[in-house]
Amino acid sequence: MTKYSALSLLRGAFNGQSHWQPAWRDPEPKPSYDVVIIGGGGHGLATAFYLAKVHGITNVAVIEKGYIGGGNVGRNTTIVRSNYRLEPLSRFYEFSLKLWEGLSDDLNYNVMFSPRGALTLGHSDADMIRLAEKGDAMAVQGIDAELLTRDQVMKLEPCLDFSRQARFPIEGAMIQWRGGTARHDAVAWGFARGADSRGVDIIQKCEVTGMVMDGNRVVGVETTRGRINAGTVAICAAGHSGHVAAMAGLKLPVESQTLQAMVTEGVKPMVNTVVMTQSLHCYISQSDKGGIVFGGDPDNWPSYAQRGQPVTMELAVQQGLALIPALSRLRMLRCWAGVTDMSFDGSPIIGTTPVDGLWINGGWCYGGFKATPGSGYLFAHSLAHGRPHEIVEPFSLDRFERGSPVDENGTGPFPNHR
Amino acid sequence: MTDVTIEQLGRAPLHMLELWGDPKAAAKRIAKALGHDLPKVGKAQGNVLRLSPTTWLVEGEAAAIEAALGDGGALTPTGGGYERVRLSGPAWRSLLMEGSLFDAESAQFAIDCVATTPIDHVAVTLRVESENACLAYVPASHAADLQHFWRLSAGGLPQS
Amino acid sequence: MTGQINFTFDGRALTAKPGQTLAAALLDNGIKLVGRSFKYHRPRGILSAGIEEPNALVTVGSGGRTEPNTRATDLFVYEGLVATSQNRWPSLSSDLGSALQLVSRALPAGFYYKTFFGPPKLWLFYEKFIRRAAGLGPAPAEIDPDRYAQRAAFCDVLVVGSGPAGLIAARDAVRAGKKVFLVEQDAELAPSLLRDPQEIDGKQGRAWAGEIATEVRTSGGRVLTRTSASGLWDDQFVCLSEKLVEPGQVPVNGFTQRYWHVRAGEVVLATGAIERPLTFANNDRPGVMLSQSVRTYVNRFGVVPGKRVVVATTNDDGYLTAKALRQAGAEVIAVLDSRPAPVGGDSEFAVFNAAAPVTAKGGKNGVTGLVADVDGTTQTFACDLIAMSGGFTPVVHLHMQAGGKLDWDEAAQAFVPGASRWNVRTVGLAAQPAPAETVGATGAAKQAFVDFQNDVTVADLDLAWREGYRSVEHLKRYTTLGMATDQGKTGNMAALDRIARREGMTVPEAGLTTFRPPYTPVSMGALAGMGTGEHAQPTRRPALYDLHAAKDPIWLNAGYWKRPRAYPIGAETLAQAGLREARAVRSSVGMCDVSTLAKFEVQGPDAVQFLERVCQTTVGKLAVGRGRYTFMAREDGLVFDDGTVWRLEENRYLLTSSTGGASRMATWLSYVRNHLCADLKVSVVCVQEHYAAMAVAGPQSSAVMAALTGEEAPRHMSVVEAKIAGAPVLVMAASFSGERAFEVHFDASHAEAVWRAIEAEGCCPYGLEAMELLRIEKGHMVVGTDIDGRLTAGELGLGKMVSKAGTWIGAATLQRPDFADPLRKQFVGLVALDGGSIPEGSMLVRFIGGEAEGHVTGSGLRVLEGGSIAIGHLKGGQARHGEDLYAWSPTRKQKAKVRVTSPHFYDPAGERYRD
Amino acid sequence: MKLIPCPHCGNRAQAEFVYERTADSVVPLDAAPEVAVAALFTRANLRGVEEEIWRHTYGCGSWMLIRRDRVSHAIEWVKPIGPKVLP
Repeated sequence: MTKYSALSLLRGAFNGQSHWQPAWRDPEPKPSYDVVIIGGGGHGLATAFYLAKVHGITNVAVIEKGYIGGGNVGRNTTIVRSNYRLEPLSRFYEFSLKLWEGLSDDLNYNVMFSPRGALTLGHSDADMIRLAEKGDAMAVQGIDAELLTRDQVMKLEPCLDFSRQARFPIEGAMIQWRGGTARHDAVAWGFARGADSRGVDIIQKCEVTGMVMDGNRVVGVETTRGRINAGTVAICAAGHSGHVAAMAGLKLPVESQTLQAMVTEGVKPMVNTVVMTQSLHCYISQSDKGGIVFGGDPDNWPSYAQRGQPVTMELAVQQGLALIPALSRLRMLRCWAGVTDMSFDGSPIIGTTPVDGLWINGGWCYGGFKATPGSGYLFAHSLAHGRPHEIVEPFSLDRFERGSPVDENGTGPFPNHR
Repeated sequence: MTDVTIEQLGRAPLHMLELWGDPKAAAKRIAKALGHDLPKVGKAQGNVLRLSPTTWLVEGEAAAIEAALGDGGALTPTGGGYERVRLSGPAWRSLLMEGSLFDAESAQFAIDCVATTPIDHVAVTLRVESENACLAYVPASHAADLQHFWRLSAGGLPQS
Repeated sequence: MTGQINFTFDGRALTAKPGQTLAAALLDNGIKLVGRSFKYHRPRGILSAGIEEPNALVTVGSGGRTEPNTRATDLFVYEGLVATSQNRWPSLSSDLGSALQLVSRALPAGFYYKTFFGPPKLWLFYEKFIRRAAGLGPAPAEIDPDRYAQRAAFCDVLVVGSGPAGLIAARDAVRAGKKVFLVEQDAELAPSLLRDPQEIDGKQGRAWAGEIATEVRTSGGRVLTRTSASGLWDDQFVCLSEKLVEPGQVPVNGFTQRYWHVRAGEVVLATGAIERPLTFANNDRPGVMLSQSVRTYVNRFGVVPGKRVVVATTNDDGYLTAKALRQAGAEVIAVLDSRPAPVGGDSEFAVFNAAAPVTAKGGKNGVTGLVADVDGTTQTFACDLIAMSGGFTPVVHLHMQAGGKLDWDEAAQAFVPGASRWNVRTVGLAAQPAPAETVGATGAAKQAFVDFQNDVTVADLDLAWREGYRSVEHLKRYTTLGMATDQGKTGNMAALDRIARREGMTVPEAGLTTFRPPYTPVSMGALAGMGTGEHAQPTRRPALYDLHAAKDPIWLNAGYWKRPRAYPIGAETLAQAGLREARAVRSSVGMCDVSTLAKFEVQGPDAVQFLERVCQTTVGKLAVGRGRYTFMAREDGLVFDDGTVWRLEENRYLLTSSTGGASRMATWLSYVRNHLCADLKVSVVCVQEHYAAMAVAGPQSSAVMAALTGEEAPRHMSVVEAKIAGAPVLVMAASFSGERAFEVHFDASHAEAVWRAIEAEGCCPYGLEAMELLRIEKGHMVVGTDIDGRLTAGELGLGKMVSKAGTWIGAATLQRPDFADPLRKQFVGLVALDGGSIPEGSMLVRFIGGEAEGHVTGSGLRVLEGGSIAIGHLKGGQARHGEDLYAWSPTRKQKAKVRVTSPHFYDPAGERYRD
Repeated sequence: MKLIPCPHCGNRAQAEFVYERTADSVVPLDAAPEVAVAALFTRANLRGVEEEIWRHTYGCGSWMLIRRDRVSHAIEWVKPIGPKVLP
């Protein structure tokens, strides 16, 4: 693996950048692995990386039906934060956020984690109390959260509409300064390069078509490139978790829905932080290339189409313009959609399944991207030790039948009632 | 130039008629009292508008229906909840295309047709009164906003 | 067309001829340098004459009409147009950013992934500079003064593109009796006939086009110019963005654009094909242009962009351009044709076969020459314009958005539409592009551009491939190919061609990226439509809105509703007014608008059966004229709403629930009625807006009600019919404040009369602020904070009221084992021990620094005697009364020592409810 | 955005409708706990055809069963749900 550095780039200036090697190999699948990870997205690659790096488990294959990073890790709004109200969630996402802070160095791949602040606007006194509640819940655990007055928000983010006639007047905000954005593709590529260099086989264009069972134990997978035996099979296919789990006869508390995002043409710096709000369903940030990145609600109907509905997008733009009226004359350059696992309490599912040897990591709803390193680390830890890491215990698959949902919004089992 | 007039008529006595169980017998009695059948889905007749498979909106006097209803269903007063807004003039259909996804310009949306559809985020029930006018039943709380929207939009309709 | 149009570019006053685009006018004025590229700040001119333009981006307009990144080729000059070049400092001609070209060798594709390591703060520091250098136009800062209409339309056939193929499709459809929409992104119909005039059906082409347009219009269809079909979704749902005026121009009637939502029976795509550049060194220099575009400037806009021209082509189109240039008086130095043998007899030009451009010479003010490879030998031509044609890429974006497939057309070296989904078909050049060869990249790879706007070179593609980014999506994302504002319209095919040649693959094997909407960028304002500013979302006004407004209250946005929060007198603050109003309720009588409550009339012989499914309490035991508090569980057994239920008649009930949960409750009741109780004889009607409602509360409320109605006030939890000011009302004796109180419900048509009558009895109007104080002191819960969708009835302290029959929905799932855990959160009261106030939303901890065991859901004070109290959720709280904790808010740096108590602080025995 | 054929109103834009849940996740009244929990918390979530409950919420308000492909969005059929109705 050629080490990435400024010096090496400079060297390239004199050799036509000819010294760079492939970031990952393109191996043929071996007949058997200790761990087979289904899904070459952020979570699958991160799991493989940490299995190899932390636990020395390198006889691992990541099986990807298309190309790595082609799913939700490359289709999100790149927001990273740990500002959750419920303790199991903030604890988990904070663990992840800490990994983000050292990730570029860990991977020797600049994932451009940019902690420019995750700003949640409050539009009423009631909003401000809910934000304080969330902030207090975080701060009690030692997670950074700060309440901002209207004037402070005005200084920080002057592009917002501070007029009193605004439909969503700004009363203040809660900010998590350590939150921000990262370069989504780089996350997948960085983990892939890191895992590959430690011996993990990343097998692209290889679709899992079935599980090989021995009684109630999974012992391998059938793929479009033949059978691959496995000591442990780990599903990291959020968006398609249900589809993959069904191969082992499982039904999950998950529905796949389309979540859209969009980006405008690039302009010079305008939005400084990641802007979210307590009352609206839209989140806005500006990419390094200058595009204003927008996200909104999911389409609220099950779909595997990776194609969002125009009206959903228009609603998100309406809300965005209500917050930043000057966006009106910018143009939407591109919109895209991902298929998300909407779980039945809004929280992820990580842990064992009723099938021996089969583990699951899914149900990420909106929260998959920021979870990537934490999810990979803790899932790898769980796989390596044969039992769920304490931080992910609350996210076990059986919590629904036990009656212990982790319901951040208190909206109950139906994702589309959220 | 504006080819459509937006006129708030105010509230009127309205009742929601809902039939339950097997609705045929009650419908027959009501038809006798009204002098016509209860309108089919998507239609209005006289002062009765069909809103949904099981419900009708009765504008004005509902005593005759109440008397005929028996235990076949219920009448519930709802008139306090709606503003009635009349859109009239040659461009009323064109105006209804603004902020909407419903084909008000269709020839099939003819006199005495009824449809409920969202306009500028508000579900509005429309009844075609004539080729020159349409009556909108607007949830009262949204009425001011929606009329503001209609007035602005009326100034920017495309040439036909 | 006569007269001149005045405009400015970078402050320079210039004139244009009517009908000219900004690009045409700039060329006409001899201006070649128009912009700077994104990454290396290379000087750029005008490549094309259409929406595919990657280089000539300008900012137009001023103030709130400032529009950055506007393509000069897609902007028709209007009087007073102000255009400014972008991404340069201090000026277009001497741009300091162009120094980046010197170090470009150290900045290959994806260089940023390989450097800038260190802590995130450090990256944040680098990023500041990267961001300033990146971005294109300036960030707009002002509010857009103009409006954007959004409009639905329905048609039988939507034809996208008004070239000959589109016009023929439109004509045929009209003649078959169809309603047709014909849309054209240009300002003129059939713009290709302006470039290449021809006769069709024995008529002059333009006249022929005009006749068809008239036919479409007179048959009930529409013809829209300056309209781009940006996206195509399920069942032929097409979004069109129509420019009513040009970008930055002041509109006539306030509307600048119209965004159409069109539902078409069939979509005909006559979208044509976009000419491809050739890939050679310095192919991005000002003065290197697409061949067809050159012809457009010459024939349509009357502008000859060069005097000495080299035409480089892989197909027949270059010859048409050469002819047009010669006719316009330019000198055609050479025609370089990639094909080995002459095509069709003697040419009138100096044609070089098996020839391809290698390196353009010249700088920011235009090319001065071209080094070419002519059948293996190098030749140099002096010229000031290079017109190139690398073949044609059909515009298949909408076809692909519609889930279509692509086929490979070997003769045209292009993807053409294959099978399509829904009712979509493609006609004309988009389906059958002209034949062309491809020649691959020539010249220095580092200077041969495939994506002009994002500065992606052949060397970048090669590097990405070498590093393993081989899926075309990886290649795209790693190099940023095709991700600029032109969305790769000109460059993507050249990139695929490069990969295919390098690896000995076919282009289809190299792959294809996804086509995402929109086809051309769409104004955010158009997407938002009329929903901007204070109308960004609907505002719901309660029936009594005007009466409140007359008192100039402090308003509260509660969801869509506008509700009075307090009615301050003089200089009172919100808190002062709220406390005064609350004290009026405790000591005499107050009145409050509670019209927004959700209300449902439930009628029929099976009404009780229905209600006992929805409500967790019993309902059947209520006598006529009586009511009770009730609450509802979701299917997962957790409480999600509460309210009251009243038996008005034998088979007629009124159910109330929370304002915020109104639409959720309406849906839920309808669900239960239609899916679970379809056989019941029951009618459930939402009467939320029909009934306006006033709460009249306080020790004197009975007297007030008696005076108003002329009858004795009903006893607590009874309901009577009465009249106030002549209007029929329901008087329900119910209390949310802890005082003897009534809710008066009445037809909202009578809102004003009833309000005035009640007010005339001396009631003090109170708002939501006072209501909060009163209900917290009484320990009444509200939906959203206390009833937060996470607790069971038992945990909320309602266990005793739950119907033992267990017919209510949610009973079964509540038997899940973890709900038996005594350490789940429970509803409690909290009393401050140290005199301070209890911060709302704060965490309940045993010691400062300890872990949160609960939180404060609502905080207030004893209305009459003072002293802070609060309510909250606490782990195992019902067994912890008497325990001392801290309510700790680290974000507000506040804390209060509190004792856990019952939440019923005020009149726990309920004696004040009785007269 | 799809056209959905409401059994009562005919073709209307999808934006007028709200998806509720899959047909197999209706929890019958008085269901045993395991039945209720299974209905509420497990889904086939097929990458293919499923039967779903929708409501014409912003139109006539009626409920319907829609058999639909979740990849192509193609609707196979729509059936009304609820009490008996008059034509």
